[in-house]
Amino acid sequence: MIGAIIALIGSIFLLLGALGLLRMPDVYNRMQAGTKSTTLGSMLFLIGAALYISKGQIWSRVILLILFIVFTNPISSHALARAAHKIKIPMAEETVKDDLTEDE
Amino acid sequence: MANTIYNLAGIIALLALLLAFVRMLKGPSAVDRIVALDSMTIIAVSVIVFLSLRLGRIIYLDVALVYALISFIGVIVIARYFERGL
Amino acid sequence: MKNFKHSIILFIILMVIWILLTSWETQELIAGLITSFLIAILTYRLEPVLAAINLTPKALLYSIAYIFVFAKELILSNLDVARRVLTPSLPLKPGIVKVNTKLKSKIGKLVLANSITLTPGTLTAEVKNGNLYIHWIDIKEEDVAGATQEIVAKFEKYLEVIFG
Amino acid sequence: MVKKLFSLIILALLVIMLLPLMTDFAPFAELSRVAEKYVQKGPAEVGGQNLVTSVIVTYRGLDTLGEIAVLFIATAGIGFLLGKSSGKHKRSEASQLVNTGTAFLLPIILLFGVFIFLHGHLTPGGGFQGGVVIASGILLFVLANADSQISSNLLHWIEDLSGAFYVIIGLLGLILAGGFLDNSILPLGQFGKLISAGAIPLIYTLIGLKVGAELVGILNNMQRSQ
Repeated sequence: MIGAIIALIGSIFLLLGALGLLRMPDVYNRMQAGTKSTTLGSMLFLIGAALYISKGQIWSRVILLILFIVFTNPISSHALARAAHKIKIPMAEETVKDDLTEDE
Repeated sequence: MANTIYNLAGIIALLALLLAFVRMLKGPSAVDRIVALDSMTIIAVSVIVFLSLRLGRIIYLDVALVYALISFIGVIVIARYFERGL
Repeated sequence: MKNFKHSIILFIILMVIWILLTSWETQELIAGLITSFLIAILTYRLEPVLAAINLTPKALLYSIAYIFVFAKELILSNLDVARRVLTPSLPLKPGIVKVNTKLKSKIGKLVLANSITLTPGTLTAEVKNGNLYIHWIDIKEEDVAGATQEIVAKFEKYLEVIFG
Repeated sequence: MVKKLFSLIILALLVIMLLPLMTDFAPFAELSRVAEKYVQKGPAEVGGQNLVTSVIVTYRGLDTLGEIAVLFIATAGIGFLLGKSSGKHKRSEASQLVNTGTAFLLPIILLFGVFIFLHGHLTPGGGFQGGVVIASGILLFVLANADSQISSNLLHWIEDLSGAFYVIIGLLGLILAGGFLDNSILPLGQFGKLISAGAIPLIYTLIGLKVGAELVGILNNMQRSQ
């Protein structure tokens, strides 16, 4: 029961992240929504699913997977953000400041 | 009761997958599509684990690990391609 | 010396991962010992990134505290995303700000940048020298010192002890 | 617009093609004669928990040798076709974070690859998959380090030695046991443990190393010819 509720909360975060991907105005803001909510969302979703059959072998795999996602997801977002800025994907109209372009 | 909530969670996760897919189709730039794809793979990994546990085929957990690994490397490859680093 | 410390830490990490992947059986443990040892030797000449980790009791204590700080920020950032996405008018004031860090080691900068990416409204876009360029969804401080205080300080006081 | 419409039509056709597969899918009620023999005799004769991978390297071991040979020829062909040109191609530096993250991840990916091919007889996986994971780890490393070099001497050594030992084990099976690549040259061990299924873990280790080395060789050739 607890597992089901945790999985549900996780899936709601996943959904909000995907909604953010759709609603945000430019690629950098989309990345923000995408990275954060898929990280926590998948963490909760995996924990909730693991609680369905609680077994040592499953927990160890799920923990490894969570650690891997928490470590690599920000790196891949960062690599994409850097690439997007390098090839000059335009930022949204609301943008007030860009120190990175100034320093280059 | 718990089963219903689990099913609901699975359906919502699939809905999230669908929304990210819409962003991938819409673009507009190539980076947008890859950002959407990146989110989609993370959601898909979660769904693989969810299904393998729900259906009692825990042997497929290894598949999810490999998929997470390959998708990370894929995103790095594409990011490096964008910035002329290949 | 640095390489040696790196290899020892790496060996321990690999062994823990092997045990998580397999089980406590003797056969598996022996296979894991051999594999981890071989990989630690094969990668001996690569950059010793893990050598920057401090192995003092204080550092250990701080790493445990850091996990909680990080978890709190991660949850806050998700609530922040949820609030922004669900507000019909989409409140935004995005931009890229420059901050600087006192951390010297590469792994320290990596953990800092990853933590920043997962905290409310910030995303590391570039790391150059001692500076981080951060995409901020809702800019509160425009100058370098203020932004550093706002974004970096809460993590840096822990990471300074852990990674030196 | 036309392009988008076109891709949508292709997508729709794909869905129509795949839907009947999903709705009509019924697991085979009975096995074919060959499959039935494998299922009945396999666990006792071969001793591997994962029957599919066990069949691949024992009953069908010769085919697997042929597949590896095909991969080897492909590697050689790519090396021949691409040639060894320029070397002046300058790549842009990778992000410092990707660089550091890779230095940390590479040993872990290698460990995971070894895990996959050592457990080929127990879990889904095996030599080919493990080799691919190892090669992808090396690919990540090459991407993250703009000035990286792969030692092709070492690659050739790994490739040649693992290939040679693979054939030697096969011939040992011919001499000591029932036939080429018979896995019972080593004791079958306890079902479901790491050391079980005779020589299968050993054969998969060799296949994994060989496949990994060959795929890294392909990457190496491609990178050099740019």
